[in-house]
Amino acid sequence: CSFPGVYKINIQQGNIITQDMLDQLKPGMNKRQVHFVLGNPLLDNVFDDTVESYAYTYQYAGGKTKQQLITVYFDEDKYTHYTGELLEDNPAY
Amino acid sequence: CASTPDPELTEKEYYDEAKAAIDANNFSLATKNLEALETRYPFGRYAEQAQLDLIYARYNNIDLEGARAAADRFIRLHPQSPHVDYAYYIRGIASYNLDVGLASQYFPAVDVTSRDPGEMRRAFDDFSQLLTRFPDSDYAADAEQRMIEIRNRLSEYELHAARYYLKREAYIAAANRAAHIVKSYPNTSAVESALTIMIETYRLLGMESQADDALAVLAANFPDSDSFDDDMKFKPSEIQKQQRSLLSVVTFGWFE
Amino acid sequence: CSSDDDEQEPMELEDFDEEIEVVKVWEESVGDGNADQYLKLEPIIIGNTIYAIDHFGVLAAINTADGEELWEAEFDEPVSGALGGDDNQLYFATYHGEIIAVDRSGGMEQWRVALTSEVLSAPVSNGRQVVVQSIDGKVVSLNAQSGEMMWRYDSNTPVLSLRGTASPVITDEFTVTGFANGELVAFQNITGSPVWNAEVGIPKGRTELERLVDIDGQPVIEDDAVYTISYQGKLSVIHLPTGKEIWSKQQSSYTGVDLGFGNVYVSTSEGVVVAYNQTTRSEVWRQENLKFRQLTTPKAFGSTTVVADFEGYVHFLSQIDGRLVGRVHLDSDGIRSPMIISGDMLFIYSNSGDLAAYKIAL
Amino acid sequence: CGVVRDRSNDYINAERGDAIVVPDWYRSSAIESRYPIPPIDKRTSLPEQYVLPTPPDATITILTENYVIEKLDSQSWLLVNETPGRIWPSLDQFWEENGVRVEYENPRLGLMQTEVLGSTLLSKQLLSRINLGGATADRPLLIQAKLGQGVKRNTTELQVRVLDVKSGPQDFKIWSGQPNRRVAEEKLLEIISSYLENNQSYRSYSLLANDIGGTSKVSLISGQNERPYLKLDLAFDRAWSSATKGLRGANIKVVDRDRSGGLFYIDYGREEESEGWFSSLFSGDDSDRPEYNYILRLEEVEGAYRLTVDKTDGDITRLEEMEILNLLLDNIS
Amino acid sequence: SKLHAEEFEVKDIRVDGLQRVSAGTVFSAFPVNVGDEVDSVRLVEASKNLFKSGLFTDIKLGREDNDLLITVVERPSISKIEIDGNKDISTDDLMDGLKSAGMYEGQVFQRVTMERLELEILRSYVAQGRYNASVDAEVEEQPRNRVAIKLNINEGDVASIKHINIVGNSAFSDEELLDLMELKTPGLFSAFTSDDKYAKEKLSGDLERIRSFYLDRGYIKFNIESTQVAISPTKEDVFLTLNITEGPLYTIRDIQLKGELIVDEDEIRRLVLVKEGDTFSRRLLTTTSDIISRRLGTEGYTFANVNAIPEPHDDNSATVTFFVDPGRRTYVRRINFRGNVNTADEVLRQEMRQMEGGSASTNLIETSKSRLERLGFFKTVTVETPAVPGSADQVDVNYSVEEQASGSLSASLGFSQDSGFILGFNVSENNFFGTGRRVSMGLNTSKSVKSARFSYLNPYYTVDGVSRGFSVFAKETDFDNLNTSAYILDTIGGSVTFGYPINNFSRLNFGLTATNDKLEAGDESALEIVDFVNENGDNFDNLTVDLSWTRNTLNRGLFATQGLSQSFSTNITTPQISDLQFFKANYRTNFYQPVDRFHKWVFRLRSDIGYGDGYGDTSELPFYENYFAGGMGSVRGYESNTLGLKGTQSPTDSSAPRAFGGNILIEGSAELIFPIPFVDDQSSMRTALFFDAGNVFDSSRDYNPELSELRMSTGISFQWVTAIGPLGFALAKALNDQEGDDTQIFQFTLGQNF
Repeated sequence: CSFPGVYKINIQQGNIITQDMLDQLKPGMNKRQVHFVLGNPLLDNVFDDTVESYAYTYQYAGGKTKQQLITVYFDEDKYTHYTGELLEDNPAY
Repeated sequence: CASTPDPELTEKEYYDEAKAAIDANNFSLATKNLEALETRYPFGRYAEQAQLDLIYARYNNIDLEGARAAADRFIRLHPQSPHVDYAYYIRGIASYNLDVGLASQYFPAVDVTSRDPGEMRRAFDDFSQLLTRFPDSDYAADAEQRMIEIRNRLSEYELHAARYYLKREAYIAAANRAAHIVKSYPNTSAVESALTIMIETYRLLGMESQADDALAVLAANFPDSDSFDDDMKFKPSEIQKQQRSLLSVVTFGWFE
Repeated sequence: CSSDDDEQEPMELEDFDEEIEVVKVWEESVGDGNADQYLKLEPIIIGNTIYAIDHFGVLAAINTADGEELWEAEFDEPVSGALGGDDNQLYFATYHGEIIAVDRSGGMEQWRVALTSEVLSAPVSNGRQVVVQSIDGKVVSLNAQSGEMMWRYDSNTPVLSLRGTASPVITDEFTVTGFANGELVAFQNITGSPVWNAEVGIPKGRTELERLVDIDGQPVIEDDAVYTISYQGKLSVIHLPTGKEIWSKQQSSYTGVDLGFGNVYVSTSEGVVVAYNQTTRSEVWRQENLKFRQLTTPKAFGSTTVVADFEGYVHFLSQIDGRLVGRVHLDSDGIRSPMIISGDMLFIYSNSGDLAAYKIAL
Repeated sequence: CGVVRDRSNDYINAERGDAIVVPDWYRSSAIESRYPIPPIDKRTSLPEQYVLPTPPDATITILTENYVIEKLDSQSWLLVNETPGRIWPSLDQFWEENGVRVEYENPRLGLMQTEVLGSTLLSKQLLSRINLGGATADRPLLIQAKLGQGVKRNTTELQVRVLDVKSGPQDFKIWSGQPNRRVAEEKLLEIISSYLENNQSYRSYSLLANDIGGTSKVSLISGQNERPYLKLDLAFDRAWSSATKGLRGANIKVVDRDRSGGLFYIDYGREEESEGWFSSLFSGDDSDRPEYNYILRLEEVEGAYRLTVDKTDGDITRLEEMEILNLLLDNIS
Repeated sequence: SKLHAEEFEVKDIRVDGLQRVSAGTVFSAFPVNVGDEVDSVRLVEASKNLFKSGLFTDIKLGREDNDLLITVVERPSISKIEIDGNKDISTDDLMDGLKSAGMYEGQVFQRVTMERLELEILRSYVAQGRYNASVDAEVEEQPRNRVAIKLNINEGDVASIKHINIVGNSAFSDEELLDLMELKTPGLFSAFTSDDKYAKEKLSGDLERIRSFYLDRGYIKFNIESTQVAISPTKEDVFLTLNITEGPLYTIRDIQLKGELIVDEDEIRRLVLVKEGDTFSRRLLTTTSDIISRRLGTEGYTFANVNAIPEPHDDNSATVTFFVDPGRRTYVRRINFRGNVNTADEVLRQEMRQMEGGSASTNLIETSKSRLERLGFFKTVTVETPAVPGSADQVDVNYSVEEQASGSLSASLGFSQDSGFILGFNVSENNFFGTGRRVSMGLNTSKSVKSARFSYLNPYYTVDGVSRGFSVFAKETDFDNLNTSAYILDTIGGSVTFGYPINNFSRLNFGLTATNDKLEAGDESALEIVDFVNENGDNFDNLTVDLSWTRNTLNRGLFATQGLSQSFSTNITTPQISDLQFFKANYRTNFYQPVDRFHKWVFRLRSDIGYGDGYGDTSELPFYENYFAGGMGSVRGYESNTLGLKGTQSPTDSSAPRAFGGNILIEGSAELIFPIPFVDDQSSMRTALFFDAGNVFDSSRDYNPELSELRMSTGISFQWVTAIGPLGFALAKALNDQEGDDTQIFQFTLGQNF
């Protein structure tokens, strides 16, 4: 019989970014405007303020963790471009 | 029906009786006399000294809250007194010891840094006021040393949380706690481990440039850290995959 | 150890030498009177019939001369306002906030109208319209025949007021009534528009208690002057056509006033009966032996001034100097409803429903 | 066996980590210790076993009596258990009641010089009371009195000199260290001492005399013809951190600061516009309101630091300056 | 020395009249300095500033040539404050009120503040319906410019409500509406509850209740026209009249959803508690709004805001529109704990279901809170989620806990006739030194029992909550004086246990216990014992497998007031290895249902059913494994372990027959937990009325379970958790005790919480 295994909770971490958020980004925006669109980055960056990382991880029931990293680049507080691509779905819980 | 008040002594008599009680370590009697002196002669010549002694008497009478309140009062009433540094100091000491439980004081096995420091935070502020206003006070050195311990303890508390999240495999939470240590507790004992955690979690999250930054800072500040092997290559040590499968638990780890 | 000052203890009655002989002509029982409620269900005399109603809706018509009951009717209603009436109808109001009109010959219900709140005073009618005042400070005039609404007036009521409201007094042209905010207002009978508004009691003091200025007694009108009194306020005499104050005295009472022998009689909130001369406007006499006995409105009766108290004693005071000249006892449950005088007879309706008629033997 | 040990002294060996060095191409402004420990001047070694220090004994400053004449070889002075600010006006009163006019005064130095004695009946009596009357009445004499801060706090020392002078107008003589007529001077001290003792109810204070000796580290200077400022008798970083602390204590919003320029940009005294996300949504990003409306400047003048306040738009009124500086003074630590 | 109008330069400033206030204070509050050019206008301004300091009753300015003279009269300072005559408002509250207004010993006395305070105290009495209260203050001058203040309060008595009348109600009767109200006309219990005492706040509370009563039953247009409060001239009686208009009864025409739903519409529609045609009910609408916003909360929109707006139409039907505003998706920045001075941070953090740096979810935050409460280490747990300053989409989650003793420590030294000297040391701690691990150990020696045991359990061996523990025990019992049938049993053994969660509420546990039992039947042992020994011998080595399933949804670890906990456990000896083959199975439940909104009155149901039997070549359950019943924790009112059949006496045994237990246990109790009157902090106490029923049966002696055989009792129980452990008392009356039952009216235990 399928003996019930250890119940492990799902661990969700990081900003949930959607494609239409990314489409709203326009070069030249300042940090406040980027934060208004994408939300505040959850990952503090301590040493380098020219880049902000919007990481997202999701571990289902203690299993493998799927990850997504959107890195946003600034030049003198002006948004230039971003790198990284989105997972197909990024559930919140 | 008004109760008969005990006889009103002169200012000096109250003071002398209190002084004798303190010398005889009878602190409750001392407190009673000092409080009577203060209400009857609020502005007499002994008022300032009485309020100073009251702080000491209440503290030894195991009434730390009362000692703190008496110190506050002294600071408010005699800001210019040359002895006001004593009031700041004892106020700090009272807050410092308010929440110290029996266990954490006598059993070293109890890791006190993972418990809520409680009133110690307030002790830090009180000592800080003492040091800012009276850097030359003879209590400054002791206060400073306690502040260092409190600050280290606060940073260790953060480290506990960070390490839990590593075990929980919540790496962003762990990275943030570590970053918080580096940002807010830059000169404490937890910084080295915090940097290591940042390096390992950033690598895991694919944030190579941030990881390198943290590595550079670690190398700059802790060249002989044991995260470096002898040719300065970084060896991860903080993240250990915990064996979470049932089988491993039952078989004490022999089988995965 | 602060001693409680013995405020407001009713004074013991002292004996006195009787000077008049009071004769009870007849006594009938009409239902349970005010029952245990704090009500003032005053009877009404129309022609030579006296009508009385009790709290449970028992209405009786009795011949004033011999106390013979003409007819009796039962209404299953919590009556709270005293009887009002005119030539052909009687009116009374209930705790449910309804005013009910019944015909004067047999007590048949004619109409009933819902008002906005409880009514504790008697509606008054001049045959054409009925004016009734409810405790939320509203005055309503209804057509006497149909009960149809003619006009309505709202007064602002204070947060705290004394229990009880004044009943209006109606003349051909005006209706005048006092309110819980210490104001006396006169209305045009037909349109209901306020003609004037006199401040009898002005609230002063720090707490809601000290600011009570209710006018609870029915105003008395005598040749173009309205006599009224407020609690913790003034005894005021107002010129009816213009609303100007003719004269006033600092006084306090939660009952009404009466006129007689050229005097104005008042029983104050502390149970002192005071007489003021209408022309000289000065105090003529005061009777202080009945303090804190919760006295009713004094009535001028023959050569005496009559007042009743909470233990059911009826005291006859000489109109000349206020000395006690006579006393009878009716009902130990007390007398709170105002007494009525018709001809040489005095009619009293006690708290537990005894209706009695008295005469002074000459 | 170490399982049970009193740990209340372990704090002694907590060591203070040294500040993080960030390679220069990184930004380091994010690093700011939330628990800064102010520097101390007096470093004493700490005992192994901690003992709660007993309160300092301030009673030694309480004199047994309030008026004492002390002598040290030739010198003698009157020690009074009162501040100089109070004795100075009482001394004025004393001269007046003895018919002596004070010709010269220098409150800052605590020095008084009377006119030549003897011109009034009362002053003649005074002369005889210090047994200089009678035979020596003709020779012109005047008195100098010097007030100074006593050794102990809130006490005053008074010295007098009876000087022989030539007749005619007198100048303000320099105070001589040595007594002139010792016996008369000591007698005069006794007279003044008993005068002061039974005039205790006359409690008048002089502002000028109040400053004789001793000032505090942080004070608000508001001279009539110059802008008010907070005088911080401290080194720069102590002054900077006290200013920061003062602003935080007075919870004035610091929008930005420039440590090297010694500048604080503060937003003070304006109704807190609701800064919810609605307003940022509609009013675009740079809302019309400037972020700060006052600037505090910390600059070094003659060895001490001065904190002045200025308005961004329009010139600041004295009331605003006094209000902000007073608020800061109360909260500076 | 009149003040001349024109300007002059100040040479010195003199202050006269000072007694206590220091000259420095005057100089700093008088904004004029030596050397300033001043005129009368500037001086008046300056003296006004000095007056603002509130230290002086009078300030006069004078001038002696260029010296400015300030003559002040100081306000007296307060030497003593006395208050008497107050009963309803405590002296401390009054003192605090005075202190907050700046009136306390040593402070400057201001007459105007005194008058304001008199008024405030009077007003608070009037607000409590004490209409004829009076407050006056005596100020007595004292030497050294001090004043003593005596506050005489005459509270008078509280006006009682004589008459409450509601005018204008037709849909609901007066009684129904009056019943809702907290204010009542004097009733039987009014002396205690003083519900007949008029108070303004109570009235507004009542109005609100009546309003929601109507709005919850479809009367959208309900309105309270006016309320009258009247008092009798004697100021003893209060009369309340409420005038209301009910308006028509409304039903719901249709439901609309507006705004950004985040979740698809029909899932939200399923959450709506009302549908077309239902009578309008505000309560159902507000509850629906809560449910929807909580649903959005789980999606990470913790600042979601949903409200229902009814739109009445004239055909007595209303359209209800739910406006859904999700706000921004919020994240949790940090989770902070306050108050865990003794408990380690990890013990709390491992209960968290909400992660730092993750999307905030209201129900994860709530579940975490109830998991903390279920630990039983904390008296109170509160949580707040303040927004992080400076960021619109991040919150912190702050849990503040109040720790309580979570174990018991008892050392007993005693003497009883039948078991002689008793020496015992037992400690059990569920939160051993704040590490969250359960440790218990015990050493007990007495004539009849010598035992030692140690057990250790780590509930979080892995981060998911896989637990691991072990225990060792050795025990030598001489049963003859433990009011059970006489025999001697020596047991030694040890066990290892594991457990893991299978979902949010249930756990599976399994383990192995190895035991060695040695039996010695004395000549006074019951015949059953002798038979058993003859049949099976007297020395057994057993290896039992223990399996159990537990499910716990209680809302608190200690003194739960809601939820259900059940456990089904079996232990079976392994066939080949063990000498005896028997099994035991137990099913226990514990159900709590609060009666009132504040969980002060709680209904509790407890049941415990056990069955054990031999298998294979052991015919019956070994007698020493029998269940016993009776006493505290079982059927109160009967002496502990005395229920069920007695052992058949051996002919030589003269003493009374003793209980023998049985292999079938049926036991249960129903309790009504009630608040102790007059005690405010009841978080560590519990009183309850109980009804117990139960017995042990023995299939092997065909004493089979029958309802009539269940012994019953009722009574009152009191539990108190102290620092050294839980104390339990019970006063019980046995209802259907039969001949031979040993009943006990008063029973108590120390150190056993159940």
